[in-house]
Amino acid sequence: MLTSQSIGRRAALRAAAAVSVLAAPRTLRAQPAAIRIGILQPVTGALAQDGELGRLGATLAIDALNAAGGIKSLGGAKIEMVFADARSSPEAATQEVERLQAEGVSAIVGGFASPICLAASQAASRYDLPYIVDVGVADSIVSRGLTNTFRFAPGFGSFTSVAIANLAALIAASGKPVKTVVLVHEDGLFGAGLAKLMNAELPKIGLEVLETIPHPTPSRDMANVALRIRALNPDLVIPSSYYNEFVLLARTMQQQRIRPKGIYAVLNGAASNYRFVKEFPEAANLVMDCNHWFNPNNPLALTVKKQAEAAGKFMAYNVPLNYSCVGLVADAIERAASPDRAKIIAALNTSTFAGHIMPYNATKFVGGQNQGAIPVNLQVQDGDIKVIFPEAVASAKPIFPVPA
Amino acid sequence: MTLLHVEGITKQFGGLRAVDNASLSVPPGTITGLIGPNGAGKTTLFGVISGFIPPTAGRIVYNGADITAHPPHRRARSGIARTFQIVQPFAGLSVVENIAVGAYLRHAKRADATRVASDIAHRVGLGAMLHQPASALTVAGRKRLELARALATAPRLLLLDEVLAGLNPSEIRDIIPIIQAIRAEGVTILMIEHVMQAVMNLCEHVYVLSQGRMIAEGTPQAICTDEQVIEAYLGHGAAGQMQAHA
Amino acid sequence: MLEITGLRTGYGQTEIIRGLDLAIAPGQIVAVLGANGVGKTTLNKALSGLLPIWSGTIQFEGSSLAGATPADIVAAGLIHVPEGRKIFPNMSVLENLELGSYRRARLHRRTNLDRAFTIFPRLRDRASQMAGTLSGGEQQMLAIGRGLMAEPRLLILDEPSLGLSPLLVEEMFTLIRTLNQEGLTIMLVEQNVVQSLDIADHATILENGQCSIQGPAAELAANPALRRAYLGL
Amino acid sequence: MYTPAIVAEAMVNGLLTGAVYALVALGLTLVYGVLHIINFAHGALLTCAMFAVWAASELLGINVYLAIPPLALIFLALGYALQRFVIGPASRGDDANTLLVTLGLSIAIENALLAAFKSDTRTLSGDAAFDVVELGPMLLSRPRLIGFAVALVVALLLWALLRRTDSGKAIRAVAREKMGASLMGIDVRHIYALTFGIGCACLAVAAGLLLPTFYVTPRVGQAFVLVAFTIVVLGGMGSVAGALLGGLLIGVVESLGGLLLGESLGQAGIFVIFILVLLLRPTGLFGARA
Amino acid sequence: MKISSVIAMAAVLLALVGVALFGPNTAINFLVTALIVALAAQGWNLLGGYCGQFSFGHAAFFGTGAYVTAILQSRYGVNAWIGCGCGILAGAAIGTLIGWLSFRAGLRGSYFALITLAFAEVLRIAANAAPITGGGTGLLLKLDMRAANFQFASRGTFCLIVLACVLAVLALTTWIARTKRGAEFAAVRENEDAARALGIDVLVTKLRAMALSGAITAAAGCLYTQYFLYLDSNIAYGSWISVESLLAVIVGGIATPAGPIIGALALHALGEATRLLAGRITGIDLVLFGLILVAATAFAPKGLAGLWNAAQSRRSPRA
Repeated sequence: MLTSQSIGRRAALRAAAAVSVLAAPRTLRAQPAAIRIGILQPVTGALAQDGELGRLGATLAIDALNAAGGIKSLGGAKIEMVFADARSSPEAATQEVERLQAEGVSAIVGGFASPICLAASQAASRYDLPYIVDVGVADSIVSRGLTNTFRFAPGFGSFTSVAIANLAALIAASGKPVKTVVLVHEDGLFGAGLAKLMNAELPKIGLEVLETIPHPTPSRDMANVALRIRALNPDLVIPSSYYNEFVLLARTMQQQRIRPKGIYAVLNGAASNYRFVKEFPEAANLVMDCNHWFNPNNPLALTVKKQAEAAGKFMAYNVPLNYSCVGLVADAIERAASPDRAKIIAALNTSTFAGHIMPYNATKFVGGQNQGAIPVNLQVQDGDIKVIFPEAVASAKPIFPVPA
Repeated sequence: MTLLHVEGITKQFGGLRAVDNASLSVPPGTITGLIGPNGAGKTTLFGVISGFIPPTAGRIVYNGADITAHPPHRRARSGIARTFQIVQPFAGLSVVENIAVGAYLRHAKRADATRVASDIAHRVGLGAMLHQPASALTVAGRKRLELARALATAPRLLLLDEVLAGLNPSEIRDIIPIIQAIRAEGVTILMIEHVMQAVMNLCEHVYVLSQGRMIAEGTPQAICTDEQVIEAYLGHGAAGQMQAHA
Repeated sequence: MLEITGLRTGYGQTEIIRGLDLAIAPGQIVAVLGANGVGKTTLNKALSGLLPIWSGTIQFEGSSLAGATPADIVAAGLIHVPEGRKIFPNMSVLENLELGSYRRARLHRRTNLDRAFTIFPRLRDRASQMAGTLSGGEQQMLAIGRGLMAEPRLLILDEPSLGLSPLLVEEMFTLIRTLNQEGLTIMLVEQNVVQSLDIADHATILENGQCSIQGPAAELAANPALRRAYLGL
Repeated sequence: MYTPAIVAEAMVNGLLTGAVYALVALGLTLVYGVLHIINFAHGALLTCAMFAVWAASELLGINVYLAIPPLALIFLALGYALQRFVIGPASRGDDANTLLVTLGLSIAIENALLAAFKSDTRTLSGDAAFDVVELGPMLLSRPRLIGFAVALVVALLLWALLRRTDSGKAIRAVAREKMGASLMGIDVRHIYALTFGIGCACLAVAAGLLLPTFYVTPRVGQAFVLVAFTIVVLGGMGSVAGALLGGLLIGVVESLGGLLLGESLGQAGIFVIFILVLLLRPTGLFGARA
Repeated sequence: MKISSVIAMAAVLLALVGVALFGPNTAINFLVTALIVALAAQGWNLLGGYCGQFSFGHAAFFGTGAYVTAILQSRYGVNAWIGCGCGILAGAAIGTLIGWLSFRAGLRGSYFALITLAFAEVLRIAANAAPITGGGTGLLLKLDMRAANFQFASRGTFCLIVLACVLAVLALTTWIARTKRGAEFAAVRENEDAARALGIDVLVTKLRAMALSGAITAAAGCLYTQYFLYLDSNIAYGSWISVESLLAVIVGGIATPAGPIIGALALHALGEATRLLAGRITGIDLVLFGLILVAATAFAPKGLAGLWNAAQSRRSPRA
């Protein structure tokens, strides 16, 4: 009898489930219209790796927001992602912005590369469509006076000043004389711009730039760059390149036994990348980077990290940045209590969002730039990426100079 | 008085002396022939006269002026037109368009050039094929086209490189009066020809080139009985045998 | 050995050979004569498979050559020494000769090389010289020697005397006669009428893509039509 | 500012790289010399070969250098089939058509690789690739030394093939005298396809030599093919020896240019050389004047 | 021209204007991009199709037009319309210069194609390094939507302007093909020696074609700049535009006035279609693209225009 009873209970459960399934459409119908948010990422072409990570961050954020009940001020409206592939080119991005506009999104998040962000935010501004830049660091993105464009993360200017300040602190703390620097940068948008700023700023903290070495992307060979570094024998090497080239450079330096007192990267594509750390632990060890990074002390950030790893990806900065940017938009819509673009823009302008997973203060936008954004310094230690600055969120002490 | 004077032209290709100190004169209003066995250097000499091949030595005087350094298109503008032994039609163009390219040299307007082109096409017997693509023409048709295109530039001196080769006797019979008519209009002609029958009929004066050298000149009749010429054509010992048979 | 009936062929749309008949018996030298542009070279190209046959038949030793590739024809033993020699200027004399036996008689390469060098001692002296640097006469020897390397059953010689000095022409014709006396069948395509008729058994005059006069060489030499065909007299 | 030792090391590095460049150029020049076509799919085929090497090494676990001989054979067959059944028939001997067909193939191959492998960068795992050999004050990369040696050996083998075998002689014969070759019973289409195949086999070898110190992405071939064009033009189009010398020269120029002028301008230097050679001496530095 | 062709062209034109006036922005955006490529391709067609000189480096002209326009505006405050005019002139100038250097050196066929490729690459590397082009940072034009500024609030207006440019070049090409200059182009394309013998200065003729081709393709670059308001060295001098302008012509029909337009529209439509069909697997669309190019060369050497003509003449065999 026990068996039949349990069967009976199971059947009852099944019936109940059926009822709830039948009832579901009614609940759905009662729900308010979903809010559509455009996620623009380059998932094909040269930047596909980064674009996929950005998409992952946005997806995780939207899932979390919807699971938490959607936009409450709009009666629990769900957030719907409209994905657009920027195909690694500004032109394609512009085209996709048009499509997102046609699909009636309330805001766009993403872009990743500065050229894409520049072109896409400009295209969106024709429609006063709020555009949240996830990564693009070029300062011109927010200095053009576009009222629709907001950048959550820090820009070039902020990165260089923080990177230099932290470097000065690092050198002071080490107590060792560090005088000479070689800059190695990719000759595209971000590397060249950064090198220019560094060249102006580094002498102010008493560092002599021995040489600025640009290289194209892709580069076939880093042997010459390494040779020049060897010839110059600087105390410090500051590289800013994309992933492939920095990996080539780091490995070539390792091979050529070039051991400066430190490799202090700024916004480098590889220096704070788990893949590099995992695949070439020796070359990566003790490399420092000033970059975007999540707050290692934020439990939500650690959850997101686990989720990303469960999805088979590394937790690069794209994930938490997009996660946070989507949260920022959702918060603005929540406060605007409307899918209306002008109201969302107004809400963003007065935003004091603190529910992100970056080591930032609450947001405060001035001219579209988040004043609360802070670059962090990282160092590869023991096969992991540790935050070494600012001290408030640091997870490890810097090791500098590199022990011989 | 000569229209064209070729003075001591030599052309060396690597180790090969294709033309060796050759000279000739073409008086205005005449048809002059240039004959010689295969590989004698006739076409090379033509190339030098029309400016396509720079000579190693010697000079070309046309209408009293030294034109040795002039590029081909400049010679064409000053009235020297040539045909090619290996016909060079503009294969992608129609017959009338081909000829019009020549006519544009003297007529800037499309309507004029086309009218001239179509007139000339009729004169050389291509009237029925005006709008056919040049690539669809037979060998005879292409030879006529070569001739028509050169004529369309309104030349004073016409250089004909074997316009009869590859034609059958009736085709040759058709074309000879056309050439005579061209001369009658005052165009001076220098022609390379293999078909001796035509040379005999057309030319007042003939030059014979063999192995790059001028070996004889004179009236066609005189040339035909010249021992050196017969040997050059029929081979060593031919003259003697011919004499024996005759 | 070779029998051509009603052959028509040409380039693109243009017919050059317009119904040609020709037969060659084993052991003969047959001279094919004619002025420039009558279709001699076109005929040779059709015979060696470089041009498709439009209509008519070519039988070589009893089998048809319709649709045969140049390689097939070489393999069958019909070797064509082309006008203008077409030797490989970037290769040594020895390599040129070796390639003569690329398709046929490869196993006899060594013996045939010796034979070629015996026939043309001058080639032996220049075995390692680049063929492009040879004189015209030497190049012609090389072309024939290369043809002989394939142990031809029938050898087509296209204008072998072209561009040679009179002395060399003499030498060339003597050589052709010698080769024939050693048993080689030869089709000799020439402009040099008198000397060709001197050594040929049989001759044919090509005019306008057809054979206008055919017959034993000695008869043709006396035929006034010959002189007319050439000089238009 | 640079010690002689460093300049010397840059030169040696250039020579080592140049030998592999030469191998890439060898295939291109051979195809040009014989078929008189410019193969715009050369870069894509190189990428293809590099992925093949990567797959053999990372997926099948075969040692890179052991993978080279079988891959060379596979690419020989692939190239043969490509010329015989695709490029030859589709272009019908017309220059412009060849250009379009090879361009189309290059687009198709590159993007098929993109679809199959995504745009991720792939490198060979393991640090063996970064072994060095100490030579006096110089630290030379072991894989590059191997690459240099193998490239020279392959060039030598190719030279022997062209000089010593009937097929090789037939290739040289077809290059200069197509009709004469036909009349010797050489099947020109076969020789064309064989030449193309050999060109592809060279690429497979080059891929195996490049990969240990480099990475592969679906567009990586482009980075090499322009250099290869420069080498081919420099050495004289169609000249095997020219390609070898040109490769070594370009390797050194690039390396010294990179050292003294910076990487970006060093690359521009290659194109400037390319343009100057085309304008001033289109037959190449080592070719005979036309 | 046959009636059916005229009707077909009028219908296409009407459809294009309809899209520009009433279509959704996505469609207009598609059309603008396709038409800019069509314009660049029209430039290629004049040189490659009509004059027979295959270039692999039309990016050199496109980029020069684009950069001159952008630099004059962003650095020197020159009016956008004037900037575009200068861009077009600069395209003609660079075309003449490259042509003068290469043709005087006697480069033809593959050699010419290679040297144009090299010139475009040198320009790309130089633009990436020079400060005036903004180096790798690129140039951004200020969004300022006024007609006086060659920027329009409505994408449709811009679309109509591009369409007008394309039609103007179509008319120009058709006209040139019927003049002495056109005959000279054709003669040089078909046979340089014969052209010379007929009194044509081949070098001058080729330079004319280069200048005109350069100007037209540069105009495409100017329009691109005005539309996207952003430029970097890879957009301006990247090989994509060299390849696309060549492909559009080949696919559409070489040396036909409408070929580049048909080709560019067809290629972009094909691109969109394959992207839809192939879903999000990157590259599959371009694989198809490449294979279609091979097939087109093998089976339709005269392009879509050739197919259309063949179909027309099949229908009316006596024409």
